[in-house]
Amino acid sequence: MNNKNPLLGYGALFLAIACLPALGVYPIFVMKVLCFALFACAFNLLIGFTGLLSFGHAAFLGTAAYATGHALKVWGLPTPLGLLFGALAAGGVGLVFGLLAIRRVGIYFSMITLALSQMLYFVFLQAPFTGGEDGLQSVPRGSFLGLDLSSDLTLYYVVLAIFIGAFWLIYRTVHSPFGQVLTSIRENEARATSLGYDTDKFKLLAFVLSATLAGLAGATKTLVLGFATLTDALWTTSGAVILMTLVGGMGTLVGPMVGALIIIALENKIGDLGKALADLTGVAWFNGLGESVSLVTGLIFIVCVLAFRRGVVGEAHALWLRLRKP
Amino acid sequence: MSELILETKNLTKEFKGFTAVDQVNLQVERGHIHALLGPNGAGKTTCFNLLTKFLEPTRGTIVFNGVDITREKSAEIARRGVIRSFQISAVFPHLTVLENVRIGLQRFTGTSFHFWKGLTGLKQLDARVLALLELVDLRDAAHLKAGDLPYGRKRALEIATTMAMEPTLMLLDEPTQGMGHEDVDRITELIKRVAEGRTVLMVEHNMKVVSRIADRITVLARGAVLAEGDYATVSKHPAVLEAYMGSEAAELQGAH
Amino acid sequence: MSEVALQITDLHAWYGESHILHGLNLSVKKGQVLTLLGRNGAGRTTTLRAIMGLTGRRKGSIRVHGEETIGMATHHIAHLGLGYCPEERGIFASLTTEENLRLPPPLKNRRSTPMSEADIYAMFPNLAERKHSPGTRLSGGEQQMLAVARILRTGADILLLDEISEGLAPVIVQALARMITALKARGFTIIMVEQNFRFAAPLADHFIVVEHGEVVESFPAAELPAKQAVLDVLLSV
Amino acid sequence: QVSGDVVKIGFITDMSSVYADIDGAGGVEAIKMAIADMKSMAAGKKIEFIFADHQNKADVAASKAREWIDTQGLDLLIGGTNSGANLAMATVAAEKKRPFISIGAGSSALTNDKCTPYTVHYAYDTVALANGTGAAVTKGGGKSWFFLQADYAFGQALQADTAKVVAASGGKVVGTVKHPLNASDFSSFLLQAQGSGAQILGLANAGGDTINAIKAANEFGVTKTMKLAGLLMFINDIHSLGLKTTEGMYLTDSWYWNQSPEARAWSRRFFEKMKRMPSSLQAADYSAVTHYLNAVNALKTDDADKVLAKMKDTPINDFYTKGKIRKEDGRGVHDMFLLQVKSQKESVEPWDYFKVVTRIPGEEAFTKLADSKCPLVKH
Amino acid sequence: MTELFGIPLPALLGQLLLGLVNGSFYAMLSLGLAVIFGMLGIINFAHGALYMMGAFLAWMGLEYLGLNYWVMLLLAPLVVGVLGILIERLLLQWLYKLDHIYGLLLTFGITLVMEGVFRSFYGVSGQQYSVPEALQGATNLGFMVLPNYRAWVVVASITVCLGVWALIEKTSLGATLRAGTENPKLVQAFGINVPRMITLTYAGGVALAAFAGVLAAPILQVSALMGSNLIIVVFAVVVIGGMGSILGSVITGLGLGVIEGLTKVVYPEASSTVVFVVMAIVLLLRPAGLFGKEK
Ligand SMILES: Nc1ncnc2c1ncn2[C@@H]1O[C@H](COP(=O)(O)OP(=O)(O)OP(=O)(O)O)[C@@H](O)[C@H]1O
Ligand SMILES: Nc1ncnc2c1ncn2[C@@H]1O[C@H](COP(=O)(O)OP(=O)(O)OP(=O)(O)O)[C@@H](O)[C@H]1O
Ligand SMILES: [Mg+2]
Ligand SMILES: [Mg+2]
Repeated sequence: MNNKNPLLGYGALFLAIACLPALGVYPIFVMKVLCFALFACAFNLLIGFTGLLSFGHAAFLGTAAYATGHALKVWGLPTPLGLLFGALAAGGVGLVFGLLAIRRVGIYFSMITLALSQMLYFVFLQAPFTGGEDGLQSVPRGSFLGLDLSSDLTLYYVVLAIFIGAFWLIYRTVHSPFGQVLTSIRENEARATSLGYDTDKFKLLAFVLSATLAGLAGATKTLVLGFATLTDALWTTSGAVILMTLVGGMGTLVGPMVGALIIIALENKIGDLGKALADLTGVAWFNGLGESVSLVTGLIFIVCVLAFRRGVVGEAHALWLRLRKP
Repeated sequence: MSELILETKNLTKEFKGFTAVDQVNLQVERGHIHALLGPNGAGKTTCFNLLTKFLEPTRGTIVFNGVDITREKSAEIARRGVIRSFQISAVFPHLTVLENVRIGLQRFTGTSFHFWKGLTGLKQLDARVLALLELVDLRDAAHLKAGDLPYGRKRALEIATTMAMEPTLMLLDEPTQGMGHEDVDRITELIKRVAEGRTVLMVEHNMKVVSRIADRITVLARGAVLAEGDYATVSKHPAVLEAYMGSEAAELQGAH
Repeated sequence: MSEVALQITDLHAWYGESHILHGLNLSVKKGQVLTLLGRNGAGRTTTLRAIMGLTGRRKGSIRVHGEETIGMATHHIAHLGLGYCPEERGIFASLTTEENLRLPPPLKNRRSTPMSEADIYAMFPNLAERKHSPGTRLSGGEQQMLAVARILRTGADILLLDEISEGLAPVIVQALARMITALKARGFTIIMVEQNFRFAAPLADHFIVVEHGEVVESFPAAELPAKQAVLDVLLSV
Repeated sequence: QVSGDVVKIGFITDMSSVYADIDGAGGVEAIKMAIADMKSMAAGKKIEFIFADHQNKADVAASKAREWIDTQGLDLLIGGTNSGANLAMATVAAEKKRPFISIGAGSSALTNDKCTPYTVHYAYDTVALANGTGAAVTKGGGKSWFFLQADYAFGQALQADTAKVVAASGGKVVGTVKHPLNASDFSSFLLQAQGSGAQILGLANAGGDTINAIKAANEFGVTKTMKLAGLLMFINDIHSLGLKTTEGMYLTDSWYWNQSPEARAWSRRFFEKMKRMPSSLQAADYSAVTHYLNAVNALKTDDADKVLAKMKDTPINDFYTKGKIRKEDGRGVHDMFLLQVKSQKESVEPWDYFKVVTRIPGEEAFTKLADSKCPLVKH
Repeated sequence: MTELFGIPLPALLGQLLLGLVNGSFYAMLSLGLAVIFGMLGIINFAHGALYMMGAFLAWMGLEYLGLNYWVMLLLAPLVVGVLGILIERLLLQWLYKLDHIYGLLLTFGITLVMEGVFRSFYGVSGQQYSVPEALQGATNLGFMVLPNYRAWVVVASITVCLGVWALIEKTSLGATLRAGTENPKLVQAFGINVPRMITLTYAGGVALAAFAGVLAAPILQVSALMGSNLIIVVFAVVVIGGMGSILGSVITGLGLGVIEGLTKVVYPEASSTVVFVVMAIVLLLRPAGLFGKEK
């Protein structure tokens, strides 16, 4: 309500992202960040607007990654159909998970989604079409509505367009009649029920939507990187997406994007950072920082939970409000 | 028997061997304001929870408008027009006062699952919402966050939301609890007014309110019905005096 | 007998955001029985809970045997000699009657002689019979007895009793009344919240009427007949 | 002649996870030694070396490779452990037309059905391991086999390849039990193996699974009735398990530090730096980089196609091996060794773990061109 | 010979016994989780990491200090217990008022840090720890050869589980703990230091994990990642058992070990998934778990 037109802000943000390759930023890196940002946004749709913490979202990323990979590589489906197939497959898995998990809330929900995704992980590990440990390699990019995607730059804009489209859908969902009911369920489920809303159905739809969008992220990621691997479906990936959302700010629209950027950049650059720190401080231990991604990630987790529960964007927003007040 | 809008038969709820509601046969007449009284822990709120299926009855049946609703889910019962309020105030704290009421009205638009639609459709409801808020004197607070309201005002908001649903049967759990004197009077009047053409079942400890608006009273004690009748009958009932009103008959006279 | 056991000055208390007590004052002398009267929701239970440090935020002063307890942790407050019997009785479902009875540990600063288990079972024969059944399987009255009995064997000398006559059959209420008289004779200080005026009236040394979190009337038992009219207005249920 | 006026070598391997010991930091050191031995110059230009940890994630490996080629002008990509990561890197390298030498990957697919003109598979593959252990052990009298197989693509390939060889050498497979990846408990599977009455227990798994299986085999006394054959094992696994538990086991490897005076000499140098003896992969890292730099020096260019052609033309002849890189599919072909773990008594110095049982000629060990499914091979 | 599922009965019996060994670990770990969840309302994700630490402490004790298995079997749980006290006092205690989810997230972070630390010092390929002298060798039971150490694991863990169960269900400490779970504020009003009790409960729960870790050290490779693979299965066990039920978690742990063991014989490919399949079925039929209470 404070921002006169939030859409204008998002427009500027996307325009800036569109200009990045021209400024010499490595497009594949940005595309990867965009995919994870979409993944985090999808996850955030669930936690931020229903209060349900899924610890198994990697299952959807992985499902879609394999489904799209298989569709493009083995069936030779056109790229847009492949992406759609991946997203829908993830949505289907989401429906099954949701039916099982949605009846429980809080911590039970988290553990059940975690366990279900682990089950799916073992299925992927053994199923012939996933290529097991080797993953599904060399997925062709094909063309998108006549655009040849073999050029990184063309792909870049297609990915950006997909991201914007999905982001728009999320924005829409949040600001829709459905979003209103979701918010009310999160705020006071008993009251929403007493007003005649079948809260389980709403939560299930939110869950399936979130799974489908997470799937779209996974499908796009397969297209960008050309393969789908078990990592996509591993529980640590579920942990990573939680971290992204937490770092960026749960329940804010931009937060997960910022979080994804921070975490991916950290994963990629932490080695360099360690080397720089070692040079600066003369402590040789920092050289090994690159091998200690999990340690650093863990510390960030702890600090965020204890001190920055609102995340970067949430804290910044709060600060801005405080500065504006007097 | 079509005069009865709600009827329970041997409604019972046990919690691990403890019987909170014990063979209650409640009969609520259409158009009545029916009060449910009883000492703390008598099972009043539990009764409400059973009627709205927030709890599963251990035994017994619930008949609403001639239909057996014992097996239905909470939301279904609400859609039949049985809307309740809560003893501990139940608002959506981070939504505005206006949005709080609109959530209720929204159900009738049939767009609640439409995640691709904007909010413009809902804005059409705002006029009605504001009119409702006017009734409980919350119009000026329409754009405040519900969570920021004082306790008594939250109760008023809750009643406004309940009313917005145009319920056939309204279940109010201690609607005036936690309110100042003026608010109590206003809410009492309000309940009386909105009760026209519908039925109200309310739990209330404030005898002033009960004596003023209740057509019929059921007194519960230890989960079972202790007495039933209009105020005059019930307030003289010896068991009621003993278990609920306190033993001093003089106090009751004072309430008139 | 004139030593002050408990002194409350300008007490404010909150549950979350709702401000319940608005500057409440009272004081109880050692060996006295004080009864808090008031309508439902006036804040009497909250007063007792605030003494134990069980509300949300508290402000003001609460002195127990001269010691300031605002800012003290609940378990330390208890050890100053307080025994609390909550309104909802607080019988533990997963504990047997006996375990419930034995749950509160002996207090460090014992100011009264604790009653032995045998004494307690003698006083409440029902409990002896049901020693091994789960706490919440007891009847409401038995649960009430258990809740009171529980705090008699810790050595507490200030008892906070919240509506202990609630929901009990008259016989038991009479037993409780006898018990309170007995406890008073043993030198216990008792603060009672009561709805049941007939129960409270003959027991109390002093009455206080609470309304909207403040004390609106305070008078000794002797003035009770004179105050009857005022009470009728204040307590008109 | 040299792109970017610098010869840039990149190494991507597991530096922090399950395969970190067999290549990892030791591999980095080996490559640094190779570069240092060239005085950090090739074709008159400086040699630069970068490395990264792929954490056993194929996507990390591929993105890193792509990023280096796109933004750093990488000239040679070396792939450390993990087949999935290597397959992913091979795809990227082929797309970007850069030479890619895979050292630590086991998957024979790299030069078989997934071969590319830019892939060189240098040290070993599962086919060679199967041919080594499977054939040699069977011929040595281990006629009946029971397999303990990790239930995913790698384990399947290893088991299938070995089983074929066992059958071809006159042995027979009496049973196979599949276990899940990272199955911490093997007792149940071993009980089944014990019940089979086979002579040889073939371990078609890797890393922690192999190690835990061997531990449990000892505990349950399986080693008393059966001989163990590790189908994919390295000296580091023996080191961490100890000779007491592994005594008498068979395994196949491309190299052993104590196999020749040259090998010993180089290994001593390595030991100075790493405080442990090199694995065959670390030796292969050194050998491969040296072979590449020799080609660059000879041609005075780092042009990918020319250098690759030169590398395939020049025989490899160093302390690591004597062999060649097969022109058609990029398969490094050289001798393999069937090793047997010494008993504690036989071991005379630290890291003295193996007896060489047989030398298996490269032509027998690796996939024959005639059997290759590599599209680049004209039949 | 009598057969079941096409397997000779003695062999099946052997497999059941082995399942029990694994079940022992599930039982000990899920017991600790259940106790901690019951008192703190926190899903202790770090349980796996603390189990790993127990195993590592056993190894380090022998390697650096020459302390044998039996000493470490006592010492490691103590050390981990003290660490638990620190974790609870410094980190967890700030979270009780918040949603349970934050406890899960925080302990997840702790897990990553602990694994990261051990990984950066010891790598991941694992350390070797031998079976203590006294328990080496195996006993022929007729239908199978059971290593003495495995038998010890079953005995030790069942003893400990029953001990903990008795302590909690049969003593006044247990009564106090149970009361504290039901209504902490009232218990505090009786003069019991509930916060300290909570701290000690956490310490006790994680000490149990460390004990399991020491028991596991001689069987498995002691490595930084040994806990993270196990913990998810244990979570499933806890969900199946119904959270918070002490006896439920022990029985479910042992039972699932046996079921898993059977699966390894009948259809080994599914042995890593069977626990999750059981979980899905149980959730469909009894959303609160086998021993859980419906809310
Ligand atoms: N979920 C539950 N589990 C166990 N016991 C319960 C549960 N809900 C209510 N009870 C018990 O049932 C009894 C009736 O409770 P209820 O809330 O219906 O009382 P009430 O009549 O509404 O009292 P009040 O006037 O205090 O609101 C109480 O003793 C209460 O402790
Ligand atoms: N946990 C709580 N959170 C918020 N408000 C509360 C809470 N407990 C009590 N209140 C409110 O505080 C006010 C005073 O309550 P209190 O229980 O002290 O009343 P009382 O005088 O003891 O009346 P009763 O006869 O109901 O026991 C009431 O308005 C009540 O609704
Ligand atoms: Mg109630
Ligand atoms: Mg009260």
